Amino acid sequence: MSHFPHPDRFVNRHIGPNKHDLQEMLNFLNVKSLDELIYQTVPDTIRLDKPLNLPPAQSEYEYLAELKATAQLNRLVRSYIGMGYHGTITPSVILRNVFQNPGWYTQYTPYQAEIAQGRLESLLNFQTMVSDLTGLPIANASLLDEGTAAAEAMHMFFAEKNKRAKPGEEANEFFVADTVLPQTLDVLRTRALPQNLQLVTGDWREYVFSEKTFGVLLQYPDMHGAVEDYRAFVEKAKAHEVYVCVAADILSLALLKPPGEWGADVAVGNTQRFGVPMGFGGPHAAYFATTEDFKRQIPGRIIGVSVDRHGNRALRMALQTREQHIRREKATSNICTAQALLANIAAMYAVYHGPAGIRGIASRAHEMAKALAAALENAGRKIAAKHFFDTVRVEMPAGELAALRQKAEDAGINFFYDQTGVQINVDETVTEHDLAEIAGLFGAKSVAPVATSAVPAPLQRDTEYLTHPVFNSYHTESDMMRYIKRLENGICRSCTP
Amino acid sequence: MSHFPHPDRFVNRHIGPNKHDLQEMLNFLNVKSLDELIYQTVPDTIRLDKPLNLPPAQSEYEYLAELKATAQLNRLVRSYIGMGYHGTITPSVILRNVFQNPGWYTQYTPYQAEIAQGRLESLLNFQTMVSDLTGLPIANASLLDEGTAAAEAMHMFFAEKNKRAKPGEEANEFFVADTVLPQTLDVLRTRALPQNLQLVTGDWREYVFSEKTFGVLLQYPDMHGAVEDYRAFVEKAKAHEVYVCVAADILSLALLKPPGEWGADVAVGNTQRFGVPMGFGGPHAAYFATTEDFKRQIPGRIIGVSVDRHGNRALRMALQTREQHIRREKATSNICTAQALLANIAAMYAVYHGPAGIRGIASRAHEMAKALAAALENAGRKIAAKHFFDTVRVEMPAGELAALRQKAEDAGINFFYDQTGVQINVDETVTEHDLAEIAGLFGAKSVAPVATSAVPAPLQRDTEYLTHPVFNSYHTESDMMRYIKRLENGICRSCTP
Amino acid sequence: MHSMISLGSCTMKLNAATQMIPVSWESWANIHPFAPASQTGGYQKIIRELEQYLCEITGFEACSLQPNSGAQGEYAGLMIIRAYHLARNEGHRNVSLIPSSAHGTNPASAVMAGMEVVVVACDERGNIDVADLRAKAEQHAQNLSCLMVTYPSTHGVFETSIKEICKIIHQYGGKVYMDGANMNAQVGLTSPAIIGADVCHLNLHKTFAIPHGGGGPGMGPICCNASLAPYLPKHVFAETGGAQGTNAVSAAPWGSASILLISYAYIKMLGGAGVTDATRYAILNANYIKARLEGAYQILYSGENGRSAHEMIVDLRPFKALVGAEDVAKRLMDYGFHAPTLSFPVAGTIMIEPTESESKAELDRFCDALLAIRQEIDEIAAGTYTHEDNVLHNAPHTIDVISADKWEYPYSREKAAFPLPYLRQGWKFWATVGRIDQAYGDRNLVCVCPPIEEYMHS
Amino acid sequence: MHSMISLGSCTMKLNAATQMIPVSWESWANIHPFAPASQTGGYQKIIRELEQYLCEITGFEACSLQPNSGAQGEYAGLMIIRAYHLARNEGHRNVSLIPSSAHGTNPASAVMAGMEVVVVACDERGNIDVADLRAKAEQHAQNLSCLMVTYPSTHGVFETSIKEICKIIHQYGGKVYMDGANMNAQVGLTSPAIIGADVCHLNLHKTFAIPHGGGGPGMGPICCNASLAPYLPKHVFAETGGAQGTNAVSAAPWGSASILLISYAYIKMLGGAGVTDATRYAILNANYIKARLEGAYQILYSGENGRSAHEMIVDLRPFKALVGAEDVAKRLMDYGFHAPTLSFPVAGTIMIEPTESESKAELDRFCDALLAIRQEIDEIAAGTYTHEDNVLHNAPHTIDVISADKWEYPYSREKAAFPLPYLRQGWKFWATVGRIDQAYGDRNLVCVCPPIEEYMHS
Ligand SMILES: Cc1ncc(COP(=O)(O)O)c(C=O)c1O
Ligand SMILES: Cc1ncc(COP(=O)(O)O)c(C=O)c1O
Repeated sequence: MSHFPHPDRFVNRHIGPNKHDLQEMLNFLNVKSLDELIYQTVPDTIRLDKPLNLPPAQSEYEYLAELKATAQLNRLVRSYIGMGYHGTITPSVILRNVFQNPGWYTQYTPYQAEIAQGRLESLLNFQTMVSDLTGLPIANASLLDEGTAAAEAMHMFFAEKNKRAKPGEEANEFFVADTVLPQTLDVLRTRALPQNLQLVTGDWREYVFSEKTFGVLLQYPDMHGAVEDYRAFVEKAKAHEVYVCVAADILSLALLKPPGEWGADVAVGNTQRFGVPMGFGGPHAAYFATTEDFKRQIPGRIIGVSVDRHGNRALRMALQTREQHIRREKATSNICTAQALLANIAAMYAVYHGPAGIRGIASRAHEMAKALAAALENAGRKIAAKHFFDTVRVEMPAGELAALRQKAEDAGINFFYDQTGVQINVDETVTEHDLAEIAGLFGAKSVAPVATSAVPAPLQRDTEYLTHPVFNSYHTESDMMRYIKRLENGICRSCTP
Repeated sequence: MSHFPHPDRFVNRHIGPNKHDLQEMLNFLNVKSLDELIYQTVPDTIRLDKPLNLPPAQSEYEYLAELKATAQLNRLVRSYIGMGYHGTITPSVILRNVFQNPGWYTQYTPYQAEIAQGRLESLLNFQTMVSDLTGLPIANASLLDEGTAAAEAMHMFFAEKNKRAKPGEEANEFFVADTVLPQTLDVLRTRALPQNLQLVTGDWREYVFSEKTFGVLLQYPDMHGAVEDYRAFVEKAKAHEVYVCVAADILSLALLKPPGEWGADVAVGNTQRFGVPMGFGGPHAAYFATTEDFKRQIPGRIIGVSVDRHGNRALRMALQTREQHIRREKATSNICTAQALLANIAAMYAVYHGPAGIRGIASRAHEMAKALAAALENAGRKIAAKHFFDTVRVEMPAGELAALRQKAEDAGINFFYDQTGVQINVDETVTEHDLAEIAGLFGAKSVAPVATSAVPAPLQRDTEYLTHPVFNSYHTESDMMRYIKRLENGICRSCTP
Repeated sequence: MHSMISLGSCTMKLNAATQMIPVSWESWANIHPFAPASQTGGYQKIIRELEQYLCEITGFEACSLQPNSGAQGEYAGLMIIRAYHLARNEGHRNVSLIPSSAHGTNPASAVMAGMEVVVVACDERGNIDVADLRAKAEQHAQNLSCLMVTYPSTHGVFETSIKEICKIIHQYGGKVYMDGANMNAQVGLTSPAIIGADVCHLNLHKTFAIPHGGGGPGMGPICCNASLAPYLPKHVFAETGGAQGTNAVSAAPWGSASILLISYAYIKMLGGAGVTDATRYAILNANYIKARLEGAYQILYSGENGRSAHEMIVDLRPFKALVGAEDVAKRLMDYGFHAPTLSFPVAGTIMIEPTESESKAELDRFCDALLAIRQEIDEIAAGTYTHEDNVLHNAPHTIDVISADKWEYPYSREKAAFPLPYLRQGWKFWATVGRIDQAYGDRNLVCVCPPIEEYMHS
Repeated sequence: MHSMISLGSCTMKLNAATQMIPVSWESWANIHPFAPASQTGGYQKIIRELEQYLCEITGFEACSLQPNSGAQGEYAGLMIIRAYHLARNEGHRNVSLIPSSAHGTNPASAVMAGMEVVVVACDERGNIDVADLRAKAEQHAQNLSCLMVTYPSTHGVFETSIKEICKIIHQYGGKVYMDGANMNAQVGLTSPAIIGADVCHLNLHKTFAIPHGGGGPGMGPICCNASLAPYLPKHVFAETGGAQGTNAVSAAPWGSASILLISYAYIKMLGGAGVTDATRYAILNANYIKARLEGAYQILYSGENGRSAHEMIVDLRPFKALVGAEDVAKRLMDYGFHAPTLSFPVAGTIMIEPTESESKAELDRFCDALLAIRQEIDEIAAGTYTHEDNVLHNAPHTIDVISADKWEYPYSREKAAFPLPYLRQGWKFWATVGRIDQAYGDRNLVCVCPPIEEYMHS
């Protein structure tokens, strides 16, 4: 394959010094060859004695051509799986100017705040967005995923609860509702093990708080899409001095009474559906919000507001020394790299849509889910939950499920299945045409709007969010693009518009 | 389709004022409604009395989804058609940071030079690149396409030749070799008509210069890929005081003796194959280069070097008044909008590859074409030309041609066909695998390198090009990206690196 | 793109990312213009539909997507008028009437199309002098080929006499060519067909969202009525154009086909009501600016009810003794704005076209800047600063000037660089060189990168 | 990205556009992590191949792509060591030896994995004190779980004793966890397996070209030898991990799968020779900077032949009485550079890692800046400027400062903003705020956008 090599080789684009540079540098270093320098540098006892066995280098053009073929091996279907990951529309202005812009994606952690005010402002927007939607006053600048965010909450609770406990006498039981996302539970199992935390899972309605209980985790809406009223449960937890973490779907909080308003100490979740593609698992930004009490225990990075030497407001990563010199023996969290770029995209999504837009997107999902549920019910299907946000669960016998699954997958449609039912998540990308197609699979006919809400009155949100001007100023593409560019150029006036 | 409208409507992204703005503005204008303002503005005699009959608005998401389906109606095949349009590789760093970057594409014509130095530098690079490759000292900042560029040359020649001619006594014959690209000839026919220019086409070897001849147009390499030695012909033209325009393939000039070195007064051509996708016809930047004699007659925009009030070197559009106040009755050209963005991409391609890279790309095409020609010849095919650059023409009877065409198109391969032959253009994107596939279609076996050049010695280029530091400094992606960004930010130090 | 670019006659509206993105999809980008039609179904569909939309918008019958710029569109349009007359054995009709306010490309295109240009006067309100038009049309009745007219006029006015004007031309056997540069004031409210034109070009890079690319690409398709449709340009390698079509005006059959996607997206995503709203808001925005500037500046020309169309001319000639229009343009850079169109169509003026894509906040910032500049002019008038040494004359102020250790100006650095508070909120940009000497550059024309040695001395 | 970001330990190498572009292709972007395997053949192929490449590069047997960051990789690695000991009924082994120079995440991860951290000293040359290591290993022999070691060390040195170190650990029944943050000095020249480690993480966002995104995303896959492979983490919804694998460490089976494409492209486009060259040039660039700075600055620690690995620590403590390391970092902004890593792993120093992607011209500009700063320090030493009022102490100098009418500093504006000529050639950037008060912010922790009223007063 090398009779006619293209002169453009990636290695020459990637590596800075050219031949001429190399010679000058070697002269300066007083060595004859790069090999000589390497021999002086890498101890001979550990030198690799054969070349790496990797495929031959491809040109950029060849690589892209081959990858195109590989991409064909993925089958793009309509996904209604949900379970923490949702179809979403990345606004093109954000896609092009943030996600695909090296001015946003190459940057390092903003340790040098004086030249990173723009990106810091965007992360502050993320924190404000999370805080508003969860109803909790403090939020961090992202964590790695919902599962690990829940684990961070568990450990933070454990440490706080047992601050003054003697070794061996700690309260070490953590209750996880059996309606928490399975992948979250999986991560919690791993993370509970080393510290000997006892994970108890089960029906939250039946959980009996003990002396040993230090915390609980609930999913809202739960993994089956049901919107449960946890308020009495949380009160009971409070009474037992047990901390409560709620894993909440960020979009649902536009319609649902947020965890912060019914006593949660921590809310965690994924912000993926705020404009970040699913990407077969990531990257996406998880959020972590909490109360003033945990202000200084919050894991991960936090952007804070300070002043510069001229007395002007200026943003920075707060509590930085905590990260760079994580207190070694006492550490509860090891988070450094998190999901800044994705947090920025999610924040930009909120800036772009604003409170009315976010509410509109959430309402539409809810309306469509209700309509679908009604249509399926009319067709004789058993809908699992009366109260839901955007996910409809249909109880079905295993045999029927298998047939449905076959039919659906043939039609290029993914649902979520378990032993006893199937779940359909209605996200922002779903169209009326999609709904009809889904209904058809279940033998249902027309899908029509339903007037009443499927959220019970006491759980309907009645507080505002995203009221800060930054979420209410850049709703045209021109304004949005310019805002993104100003931030890219390092400009921030402490988040005044 | 509107039970569940998505709240995000493009019209609200496109239009600046929101409802609140609107009200304030109407108040300020002292009108009750936007309709009232429109009634005050648009005379009632001309008002459209019914709404436009256009399809209903789609959301951005719906539009992209539908366009994806429409795109499937185009069939992507391997194209070896050539004829002025070629496969090319747009370097990803240029694609992402220029072609897909609003910082480059939204800008207007750089009339306000003080804030456009970066883009002006890039256009100056384009001019230098064209000048270097064509061997002519002056180049403009692009024209619309090769066909109209040739027409501009024709008119410029006509005006110059007949500067002092009495009306009715002008020399008005323009000779166009019958090996000029058909679409160029087509445009020339249109453009010759109104001024009563006589187009004569035929074999350039047989053309007899007359009193009336004011100019000629040659194609280099010609439309069949042949590299002809026009030197004697051009000398004859000179002797008859006839101006010569050469339409030249920009890439070929990396290997061929450039028109400027054998007497051309103007060279024109397409720079598409310097990294600009074919796009079913455009946009691409045509070039126009000429001698000092035509410096002030050159059509289109020219970037020039001047000084600012502090005495620093600064770039600007030269001879601007000429454009803004095109001398009405005497105008020979009406060019305003040209192809700046594409000229910038082509210039960046040259900056990125540098002289060695450009030569390498040209050589590779030449080597592959030679190898292919040899393979086909070995298989008993009749190769039309002994001397060629990157295009192989095979003479074949019409019947065989039809069969070949069928077979090729079934295999997803496009060649150029006419009554008596088929042409295969080898561009930058062609791989060894492609060559083998082509050879196979002709019943030829292996394709192997051929030592001797298919360019005759006297037409081989022996002069340097792209020697300016700007073409020799940014060959790594980091350096290139930063250069692009510096220019985007308006920075130029008069093209010193 | 960092702030409004209010170039009159240029329509710098939003170029939405969604419109731009598909242009780089390989299924659009990598298609050869002469590929067999069987392989280009996607393009054929887009082209067919876009032609239809543009016909609906102009009120015409047929469309050619071949011309690559507005000026090419003019040329193409005139060529089909020429063909029309020829076909009727009136090939002698070669006089093109052009109002004195026309863009330079109009007469240039007319000359290229072999026409004789006869200039029609404008009256003191900036409108075409109908009497002069009638006189010239009558005078050249035998040879009248066409009128070229921009509508709304390059003065930013919907001339009420337009229908009469077109009638006069038709009466004398001429055709009306409408320059569509100002189409952004028409879409959905009126149309070239309604006003009485026979053919027009559309600058897709103005009205239909194709970005300007720093001076291209553009697209200047033409639409025409049934009388001219047979003459639309053909192409050697493709099925396109009218039955008796002229030869091609561009190398490729559908011009710069790939960027048609942008205009196509624009229309598909706005729909009929949306493109009409775009026009309505473009007019709103222009009149808002006009209202805000009135008092401080004189606005040249307006419609019968005192409204401008989608753009307006701000007269700076009253300040001639103090500053030139160029000074204002350069000073706007210090305020973080690209200057409006300078000295077109009237020398000594700036022409402002905000487009519908700008929000009120942005319009206000811009007006604030122009009003502040008016005060700076007053300071010169008041003698606070001399004619030769003031913020306008010395604009733009570069970083080098502002950060120099020696400050030699009678005003403060702050006044020079940050005259309004918003500039400290992310809107400041810097000219990288000072005011450029235009004459020097034209006298010493250097248009390739000078050899490196030259820089040693600079 | 406008200039070199020489962050030691962070490997800010080129993120090539070709590597980035496919991440937004819908066929990669729009796949649900729990989609049936039959629909994800493309991802499966990439994952399989990338795992293989990373194994080849590390010399290990198996790989898990689950961890989403380096720190997560550490945790995952320690958890499989934990599982290994457990499986051998040695669950009591819970002591993790960690050199004093380790990154903070190392002990934090160890604690999270339920281990007791025992710190091992470094000698005066910055290397692990082998005697201390042996003593600690022996002392904790019963409970020794592992050593966590960064190689080359966080001091930027290829410690020659590394094999011996690993042998000692193995001898006492421990495993060696290698922190792969500095892998860019190893690829193709040596490997974690060769030095004697049992498991390591790789920061794909360092060595393998994933951009840092302003603090994420990242990917921290782990590779390990056959002894540990059975314990690699599993996932509830996918086939992955070892036969006796632990529960998941991330929510998704292959972490942030879509950005694996970036590292995959990096390896595919460089090939074996290319990735090795990357390492060689990374070492060249570092040593070139070192050589240029020597004389002006003391470089802390180096290898036996006086060479550093791919990064080096510049000691600023000798100037402590005059300026702090932070002053140098902030002053570099005035010179158009992002500061190197500050005070890690040694307080009062900066750590420079140029990577292979920087050309000599860029390295020279950077060295010029640091050498110029050294002269500025000397001016303080010489008493030309006071300790409280000098270019370093007042850095960074904002546009507001530079353009202020009042200039209150003992040096010139030019010296403050344009200390070297290259800054006038497009390399200048501006800090938008002055030096930030860290203590104030931590005392008054506000971490949501303050309500708008607050800004009224500021
Ligand atoms: C009124 C008018 N006509 C014609 C043109 C020429 O259009 P183009 O630049 O697309 O050739 C312009 C350009 O600004 C214009 O303003
Ligand atoms: C030596 C070392 N180990 C571990 C880490 C943590 O990696 P990450 O930020 O990916 O979690 C870092 C980060 O800089 C590091 O330098």
